[in-house]
Amino acid sequence: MPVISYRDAIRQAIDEEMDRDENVFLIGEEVGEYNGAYKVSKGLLDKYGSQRVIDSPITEEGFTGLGIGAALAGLRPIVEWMTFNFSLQAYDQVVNNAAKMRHMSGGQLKVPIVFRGPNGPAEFLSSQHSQALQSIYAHVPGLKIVAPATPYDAKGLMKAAIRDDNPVLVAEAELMYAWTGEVPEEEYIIPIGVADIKRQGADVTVVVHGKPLRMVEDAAKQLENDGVDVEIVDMRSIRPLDEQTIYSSVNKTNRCVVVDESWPFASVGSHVAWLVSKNCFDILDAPVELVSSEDVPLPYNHHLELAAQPSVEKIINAIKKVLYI
Amino acid sequence: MPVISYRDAIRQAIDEEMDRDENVFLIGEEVGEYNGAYKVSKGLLDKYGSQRVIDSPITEEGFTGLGIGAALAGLRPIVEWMTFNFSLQAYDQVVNNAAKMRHMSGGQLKVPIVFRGPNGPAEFLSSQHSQALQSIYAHVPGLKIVAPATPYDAKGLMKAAIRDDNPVLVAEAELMYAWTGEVPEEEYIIPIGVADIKRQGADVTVVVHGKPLRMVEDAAKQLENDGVDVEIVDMRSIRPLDEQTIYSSVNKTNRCVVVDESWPFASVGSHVAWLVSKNCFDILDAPVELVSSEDVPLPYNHHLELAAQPSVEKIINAIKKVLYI
Amino acid sequence: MDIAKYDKSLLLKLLKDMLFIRRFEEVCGQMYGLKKIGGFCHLYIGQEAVAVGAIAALDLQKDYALTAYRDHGHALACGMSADAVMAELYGKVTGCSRGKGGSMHLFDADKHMFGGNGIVGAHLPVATGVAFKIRYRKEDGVVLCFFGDGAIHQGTFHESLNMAKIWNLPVIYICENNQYGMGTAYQRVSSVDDFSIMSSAYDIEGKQINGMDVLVVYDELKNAVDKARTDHLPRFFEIRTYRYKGHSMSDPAKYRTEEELSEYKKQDPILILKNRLLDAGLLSEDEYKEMDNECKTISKQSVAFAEQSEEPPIESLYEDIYV
Amino acid sequence: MDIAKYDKSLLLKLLKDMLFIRRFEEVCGQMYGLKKIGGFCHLYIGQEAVAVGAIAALDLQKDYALTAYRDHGHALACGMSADAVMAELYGKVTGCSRGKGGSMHLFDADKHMFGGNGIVGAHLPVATGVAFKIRYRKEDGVVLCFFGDGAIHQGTFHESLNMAKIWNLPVIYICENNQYGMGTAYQRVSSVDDFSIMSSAYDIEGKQINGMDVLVVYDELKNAVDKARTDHLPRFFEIRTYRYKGHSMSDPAKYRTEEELSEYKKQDPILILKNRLLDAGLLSEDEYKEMDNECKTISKQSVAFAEQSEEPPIESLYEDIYV
Ligand SMILES: Cc1ncc(C[n+]2csc(CCOP(=O)(O)OP(=O)(O)O)c2C)c(N)n1
Ligand SMILES: Cc1ncc(C[n+]2csc(CCOP(=O)(O)OP(=O)(O)O)c2C)c(N)n1
Ligand SMILES: [Mg+2]
Ligand SMILES: [Mg+2]
Repeated sequence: MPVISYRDAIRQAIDEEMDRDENVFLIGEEVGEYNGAYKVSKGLLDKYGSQRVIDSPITEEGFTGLGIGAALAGLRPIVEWMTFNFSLQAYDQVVNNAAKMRHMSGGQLKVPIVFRGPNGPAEFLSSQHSQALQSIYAHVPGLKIVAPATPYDAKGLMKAAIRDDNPVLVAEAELMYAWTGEVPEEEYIIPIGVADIKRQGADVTVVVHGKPLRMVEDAAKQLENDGVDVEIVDMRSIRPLDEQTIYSSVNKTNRCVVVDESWPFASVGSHVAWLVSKNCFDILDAPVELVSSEDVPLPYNHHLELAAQPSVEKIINAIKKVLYI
Repeated sequence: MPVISYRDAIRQAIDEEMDRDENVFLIGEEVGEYNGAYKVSKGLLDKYGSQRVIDSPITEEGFTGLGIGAALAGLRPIVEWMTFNFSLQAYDQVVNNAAKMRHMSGGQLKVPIVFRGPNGPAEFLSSQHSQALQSIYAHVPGLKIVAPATPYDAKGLMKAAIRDDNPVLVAEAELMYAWTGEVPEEEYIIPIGVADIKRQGADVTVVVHGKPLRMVEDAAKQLENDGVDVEIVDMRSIRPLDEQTIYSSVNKTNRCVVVDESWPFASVGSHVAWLVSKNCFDILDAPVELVSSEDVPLPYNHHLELAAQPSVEKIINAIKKVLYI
Repeated sequence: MDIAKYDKSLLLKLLKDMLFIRRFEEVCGQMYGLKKIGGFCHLYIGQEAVAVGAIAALDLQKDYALTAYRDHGHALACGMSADAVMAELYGKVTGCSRGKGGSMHLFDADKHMFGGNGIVGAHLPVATGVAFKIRYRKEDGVVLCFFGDGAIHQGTFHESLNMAKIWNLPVIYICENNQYGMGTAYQRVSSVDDFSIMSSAYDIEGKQINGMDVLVVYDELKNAVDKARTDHLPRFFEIRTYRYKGHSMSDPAKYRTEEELSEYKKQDPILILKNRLLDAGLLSEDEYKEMDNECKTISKQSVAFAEQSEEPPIESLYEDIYV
Repeated sequence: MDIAKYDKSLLLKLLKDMLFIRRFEEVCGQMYGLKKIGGFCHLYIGQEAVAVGAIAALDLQKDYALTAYRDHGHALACGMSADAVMAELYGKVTGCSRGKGGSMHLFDADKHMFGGNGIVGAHLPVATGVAFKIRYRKEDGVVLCFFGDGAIHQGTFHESLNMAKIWNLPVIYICENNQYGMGTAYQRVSSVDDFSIMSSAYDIEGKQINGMDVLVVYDELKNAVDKARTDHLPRFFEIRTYRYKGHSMSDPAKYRTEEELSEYKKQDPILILKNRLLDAGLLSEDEYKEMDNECKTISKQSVAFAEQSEEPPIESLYEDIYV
């Protein structure tokens, strides 16, 4: 199977869907002539022209809302946010329009739109540019949100997102774009709402989504030496959430650690930790632990920013804690 | 002690603080000549003049940001959002500026500002106008957020919020404005971050904040007949959260129900439910239950909107569930 | 105003549409008073000429209309039925939005009425996006985007007009200046008195017109819509109008004088057109009465329809969210 | 340009401030290349006349400056030390923002430099609020709010100018049109070529000026600031300028031609002023060399300072968040 980057996997998905359906178009800052701030859309302007790959002014609220209108009217926009940080300016459009138009119209309208871009911290960017914002979107019914962590998942979920008739957010990450992995040449779609066991294990379940997956995999490898057999559940989709796969795993391992790079309070991570606490109450051998970012704005200084985020060490410690070792 | 409305309690707090400190001013839509969309600011324009009670154009992002700038420069703005629903247009200003200015400046600046207004559903307003949005603000370090549920708490916390040197959100509610309660004539301040036991009880702890407190009180009263003795912990402050008071109560009762009128996913409610699950793991006799709104946009139809929200019945059922009765 | 150039049928339609909105909303107000309807209910009475005149210029097979929460008039002018609208105000399952949306969220996808939006200014980019679809598909439709004098200060106005201009989108932005945003006289919150100059910042044609005269509105919009069909360019109108009632049902409207209100009532859009038709012999008092009775009857019938309709079933709580 | 009317000391200060920014940023670029500095680093090289000329018109005891993420020039022009800025770029605890903010977030509360903001357009309302405080306290200060050609399409521009006008706030909005927002030539995303007309929508004076000539910038801003001190009114400038480097360190700037770049380099703001001073006999080549060496030395010393400074302690993670 070809090994490609996460960046290329996303581009392939967009490319194939634009090829398949001429209602699909891409809009955002620098997506066209500049080939994308992170080069995700490289070559798409050349291939599809400026009618379908549209460089936008810096007006997040405006072009996000424009995408919603185009979707209501029958197109299938892919809106690129240069990063999720900037989407806060468009938050009203996403929450009050994209998530609610179908509802408020009694099911007459639908909003087939994808909002995508890098989410979460990169490096040396300080607090305005380093936010993992999935929780504020996952909170809102009417939206779907996925956070693929491998090229394979990225391509399959991106295609599913584009074909979905609902607003779907795809949370990527700057630091993941260069990650590589196997991606088949044949077409495939990963259904939204299905978790994936990234590693089978017997002793403890780690539930994770997005970028921290690699850290969890590293932690699992290191713990092999201690004879600890970690099962990794990659949520992949945050909303809808595949609760069953998580519970099945915890029913097997009786222990659970949730890893989420966002802030802890009212987060996806603490929500999943509560779901497991409640629904596996009788079989849990230890409290569910959460490894999140520290509850602070992310500083610029590199040591501090690393210290603030989940790490292999923190994950190992949490796993050991639930194993009482 | 005088019995006054929640609305009047808030107005008194603002009035007294404006009187005490001329740096305090009020800005928002209709706060002046109209005396407030919900009449919270009634009479303040007459008393303090249009320099300090300022009617704003409908530009939430703009006047919220203006407040932040004024706070950085030394004033103490009170920004009224006509409702929290409209604050989504200002979300970037709150998250990227108010919550981060102190941090990004290495502690040089401070942002003594209050954002306040009604939060959560009222009646017959459909989904854009009926959102309980505390979770998306509570998620963000750098902010504080309180949700007083009685006139006494409203006044004491509002005064604390105005005197606080950090950005503080005060989540009120349309339907609470007419609620009445005792408020002393002497000045008092309620420190932010201190929960309050609204009812002592031995059998089960119900943790709540804001408007659903009344339902919880009703539920507790009804359950007296069943011989169930409910302890009610009113969080009052969401961030910072008085975890200790919650844990002490649960350590006594061994059972916990959390009530939160926001959507369940990644919410204040599910966060608190996880905290209790984890930190009271050894002594919990039942899984922590969460009574939230249903995971849907709130419909206009009154039966549906009531069915979607927490109710006395749902709270009673959850309490019975954790008591296995 | 020479009305000879208009088809009689058009003139009668404009009159009837306005009258119908007026009568329908009077009934809305009554039912609100009887607590049959709750929540926010923003009446359009006084402003009828704007929606009616502008939407009459559309071909709703290919054109679209979007507006804010004061949307009863636009919904009816788009041809939505009194029954569907009244049932929606009642929150019944037979309402246009199945009782999910209410007064502020009237929709009819087939009639290209895309709402009804409760967030001031939030539908401007959305309307711009609908126009984007028209250009993308190389159609010749046009979008009308109505909003208030209060909404014009929102950043979305600025962002939308710029996008519409740089991408040549056939959207006509219509600021219905009814003089007040809730209790705020527009002059108190605006840098300029004449909004029509605001579009020059985007090199978009702007024009101020009298919204109490339905024929002025119709002529101007017809002309603009026809042009936009072929040149695909955005346009901007400030239409001066006035609302007779409070901002919503709970507003006693103390911020304005009785004189101001009665001044405007003298130039009532229905009265003006009616008198013109009477003068021109195109209408008799009896015919008007009949028309009026018909409007009243349909409005009343819509109440009966709404009252007899079912509440949406509780299960529907989980419907209409995802496809 | 007759330079006789200026104080020699002012002319030399303007020259030195520009030269200093240039040399300092050249060192920033080198250190970035050596991976001593990471993340986004947006150099101001080419645009020095704007910050230097405008900020020279201020009295930073009572006036304020706010800008976006391309803020090294403004920070230095406000009198912040090279050490504090370089240490911040290094993320050291001795940096102006204690290593928390980095390149995009330079602050000096005492010098009234209120950032440094990474979100395009987000500081416009904030700057407007600082001006609000000035009016509230009846002071005679003025706020300069710098932003890019890319930022002008943000709704915050529209909302801010309207508020500044209706409340008479002494804030001068300065659009530094360096022709590109990242890789986007401003004409591609703007309805108008001449931004200065955009303020007319708010009845605010607008003017386009040449930002490659520091004396033009100084004269215009001095005049505007002086007027704003007494009339307390907002103003708007589009200042035409050019950045020589890429948008950030990772941008090869392929979207423009070598010719365009070298055309601008011919009107280099430092060169222009230097030659004027040489011509007028106010400066000798030797004196210039000396000035240049001093700028280089201080810049280099700032590197040493930054390198020798401590990393912030891990505990400081929890500091500087709440008071
Ligand atoms: C973003 C936002 N802010 C505030 C409100 C509350 N609100 C509803 S209507 C209104 C006044 C709008 O006035 P205008 O645009 O002139 O429309 P009109 O009511 O006159 O039709 C306000 C402030 C809202 N719905 N949305
Ligand atoms: C709201 C927002 N959107 C996007 C970005 C990413 N971004 C950073 S700089 C920039 C270009 C800004 O151009 P301009 O305003 O002309 O300033 P210049 O870089 O030329 O100084 C963009 C799109 C951002 N920081 N904030
Ligand atoms: Mg109005
Ligand atoms: Mg630029």
